[in-house]
Amino acid sequence: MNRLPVVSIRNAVCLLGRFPALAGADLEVDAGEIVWLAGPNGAGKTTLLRLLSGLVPLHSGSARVLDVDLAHDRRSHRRSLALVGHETFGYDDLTGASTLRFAARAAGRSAADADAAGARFGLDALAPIAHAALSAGQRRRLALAIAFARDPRLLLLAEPHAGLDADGRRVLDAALATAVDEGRTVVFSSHESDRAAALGARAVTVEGGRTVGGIIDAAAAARR
Amino acid sequence: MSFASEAVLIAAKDLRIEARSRVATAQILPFGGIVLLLFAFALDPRRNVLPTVAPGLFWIAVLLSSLLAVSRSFAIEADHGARDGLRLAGLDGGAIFLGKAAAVAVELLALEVILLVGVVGLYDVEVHGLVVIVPAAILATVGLAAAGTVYGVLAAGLRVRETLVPLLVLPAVAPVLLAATRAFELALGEELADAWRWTSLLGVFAVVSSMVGVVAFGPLLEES
Amino acid sequence: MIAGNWGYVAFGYLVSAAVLGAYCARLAIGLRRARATHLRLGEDGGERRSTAP
Amino acid sequence: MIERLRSAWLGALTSVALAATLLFALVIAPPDSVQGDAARLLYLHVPAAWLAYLAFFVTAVASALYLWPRTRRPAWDHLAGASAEVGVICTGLTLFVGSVWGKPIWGPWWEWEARLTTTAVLFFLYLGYLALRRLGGRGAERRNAIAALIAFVDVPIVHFSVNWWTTLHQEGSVFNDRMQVSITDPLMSFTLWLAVGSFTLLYVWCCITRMRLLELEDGQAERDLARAIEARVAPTATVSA
Repeated sequence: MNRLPVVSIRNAVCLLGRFPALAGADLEVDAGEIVWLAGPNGAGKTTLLRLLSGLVPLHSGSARVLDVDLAHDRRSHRRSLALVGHETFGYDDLTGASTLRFAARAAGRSAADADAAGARFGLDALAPIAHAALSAGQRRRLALAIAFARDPRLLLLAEPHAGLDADGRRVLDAALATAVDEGRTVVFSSHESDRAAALGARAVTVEGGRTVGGIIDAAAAARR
Repeated sequence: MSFASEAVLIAAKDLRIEARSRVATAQILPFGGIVLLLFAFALDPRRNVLPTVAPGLFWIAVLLSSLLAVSRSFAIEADHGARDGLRLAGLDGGAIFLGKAAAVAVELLALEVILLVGVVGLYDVEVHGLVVIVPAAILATVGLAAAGTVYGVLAAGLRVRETLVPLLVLPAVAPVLLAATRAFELALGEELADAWRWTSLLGVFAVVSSMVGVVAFGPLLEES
Repeated sequence: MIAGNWGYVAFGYLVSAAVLGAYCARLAIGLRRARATHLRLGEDGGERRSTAP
Repeated sequence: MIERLRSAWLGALTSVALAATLLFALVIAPPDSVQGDAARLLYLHVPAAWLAYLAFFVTAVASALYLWPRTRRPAWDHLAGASAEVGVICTGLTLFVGSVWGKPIWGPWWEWEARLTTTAVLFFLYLGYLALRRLGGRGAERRNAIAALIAFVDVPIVHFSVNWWTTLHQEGSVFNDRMQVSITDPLMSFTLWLAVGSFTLLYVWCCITRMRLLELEDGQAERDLARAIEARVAPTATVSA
C-alpha cells in the first residue's frame, strides 16, 4: 500500500512570541484520511493547525505539507487548503454573501461555488445581512461555507462544532463525511470525542506541545 | 486568476466596504475640509497670503487625509482575523498591494477633487494649467497611496500603529509634498515647463514606491 | 575676520562632546552590566546557544 | 576574552585619536581667512555628516544581508540596529552643528540649504526606523530589514528633490554653499582628515559595543527560550494516555 503523505511533520517547534507552543510535535497524515486532534486547552492543537496552513513559522524541525517544505516556503501550498479557525476572516461591512463570494473568487473558484457552499450550510437567509449583524453560530456556518467554497485538498478545522446548534452539527458532520468520500484530507481539533469517533477519525493526542500517535507505523497502517 | 484580476478583486472588496461603511466620504473628506479651514484661520486671510500658499496647504491637507485613508484600509483587515484570511487566500502579495493601494488612491482622488473646489472657494484661487495639475495630482496620489500602503502593512500587526505610521510615512512622502506643491504653484503661475519637471519627479516617486510595494508587501504581510 | 565667534565654536563642541560622551558611557555601562548577568547566568544556567533559524 | 581585549584596545585608540583631533581642531589648525574661528566647527560638521550617510549605508547593506536567506544571521540584524542608532545621533549632531555654524555666518539658526534640509528629512526617516525596531515582536527582524531598505531607497529621492527645491528656489541667489570652506592650508586639511578618521573609529567602536549588547540581550532571550522548550518537553515524557 503506497502511502502518499499529505502532511509529514517531524519534531516541529513553533513559537508564539517567546512561548514554544509546539515543542517537538510529529504528525503524518495520508491523502483521504481524517485525523482528530484531541487534548486539553493550550496543548498546541490550534498552533499545529496554523503550522499546517503556513500561518506560523517553523522554529526548528521539519514540516512538509501538500509537497511543500514549510521551512522554505509557507505560502504556495495555501491555495489548495482551507482553515476554519476561531475567527471567520469576514469583513464587518460586507454581507454574508459578498464575504463568501470574495473568499471563493480569491481561491480561484466561481461565485456559483460560493452560493452552493452557502446553501449547503443554510446561509441563504443570511446572504443580505452584514457580517457585523451575524450571531456567533451564523458566523461559524459562514466560516465553514468559506472553507468548503475553496474546494480544498486539505481541510483544517479548529473546534468546528463549537457554537453550532444541533442542525448545524448534523450539516457539518455530513459535510466532513462527504469531504472524506471525495478524497479530501481532513484534520480537525475538537473536544467532542463522540462526534469524532462517529466520523471514524484517527485520534492523535496533543499535549504540552507534543503529539502522541501522530505517526502511524507501517504495520498498524497495513492492518487497518 | 491572473495578477490583474486578483488586484481588481482586492480593490473592489475595499471599495465595496467603503461604499457600505462610508468612512472615507463621511469622515476623511470632512477632515480634509476642516484642515483647509484651520489653515485659513491660522494664516489670517485678510492679508491675502492664502492664494500664494494655497498649493502647499492643499497638499498638506491631502497628505494628512492619506494617513487616515491608509489606517482605515488596514483597520478593516484587523477584525475577525481578516488578515489571516488574506494570507490564506493564496493571492499574490503584489496583487493585494496594488488592489489596496488602488482603492486608497481612488478615495484620495475623489477627496482631492472636492478639496480643490474648496481651495478655489475658500482661498480665492483661479485655477490655470489644468493640463499639468491633473497628471501631477494623479501621480502624487499614486505615490502617497503606494508609500502609505507599504508602511500600513508593515505596521499592521503592531500595537502602536496609529502613532507609528505617520512617523514612518511623512518623511518618506516629503518629496511628494515638495514636488506636488511646486508643480501646482508653477502650473497656477502658467510656468508649465518647470511644472512638468516636478511632475516627472512625482512620476519617478510613484513608480519607485509602487515597485517597492509589489516586492515588499507579500513578505511584510507574512510578518505582520 | 569675524572675530569673537569662539562662543559658537565652544557651544558646538561642548554639546557634541556631551551627546557623544553620554551615548558612549551608556553603551559601556550597559555592556559591563550585561556581561555580569551573562556570566552569572552562564555559571548555573550553563552556556547553551540554541540553533537560531 | 580576546573579544573584550579587542574592544578595549579599539576604545583606547579611539579616545587618543579624538583627543588629537580636538587639539588640532581647536588649537593647532589656523582660523579660516574668511570665517575666522567659526570654521573650526567644520571639523565636527563634516565627519558627522559623513558618518550619518556611512551609517545608513551600512544599515541598508546589513539589512539586505539579513534578508538574503543564505547570509541570514542575527549579527546582521544587530549591526543594522547599532549602525542606525549611531547614524541618527550623527545626523542630529550634523543638524545641530550646522545651525550653530550657520548662525555667525548667515544670521538665522536654520538655513534651507540643500544638504542640511536633506539631512533633516533623513533624521526623521531613521527616527521612524528606530521607533519601529524598538517594538520588536515576532518576525521583527525581517520587518525591520525591509523597512531599512525602503528608507534607503528613499534617500536618493529625498536628496534629488531637495536639491531641485533649493537650487530652483533661489536661482542665482547669494546663498551659494558658503559653508563649503575652501581648504587650502595643509594643516587644516590634515585636521579634517584626522577628524574624519577618529569619528569613523568612534563609529566602529560604538557599533561593536552596541552589537555586543544586542547579542547579549538576544542571547539571554535565546537561553530562556531553550529552557522553556526543555521545560515543555520534559514533563510530557509521562503524558497521560
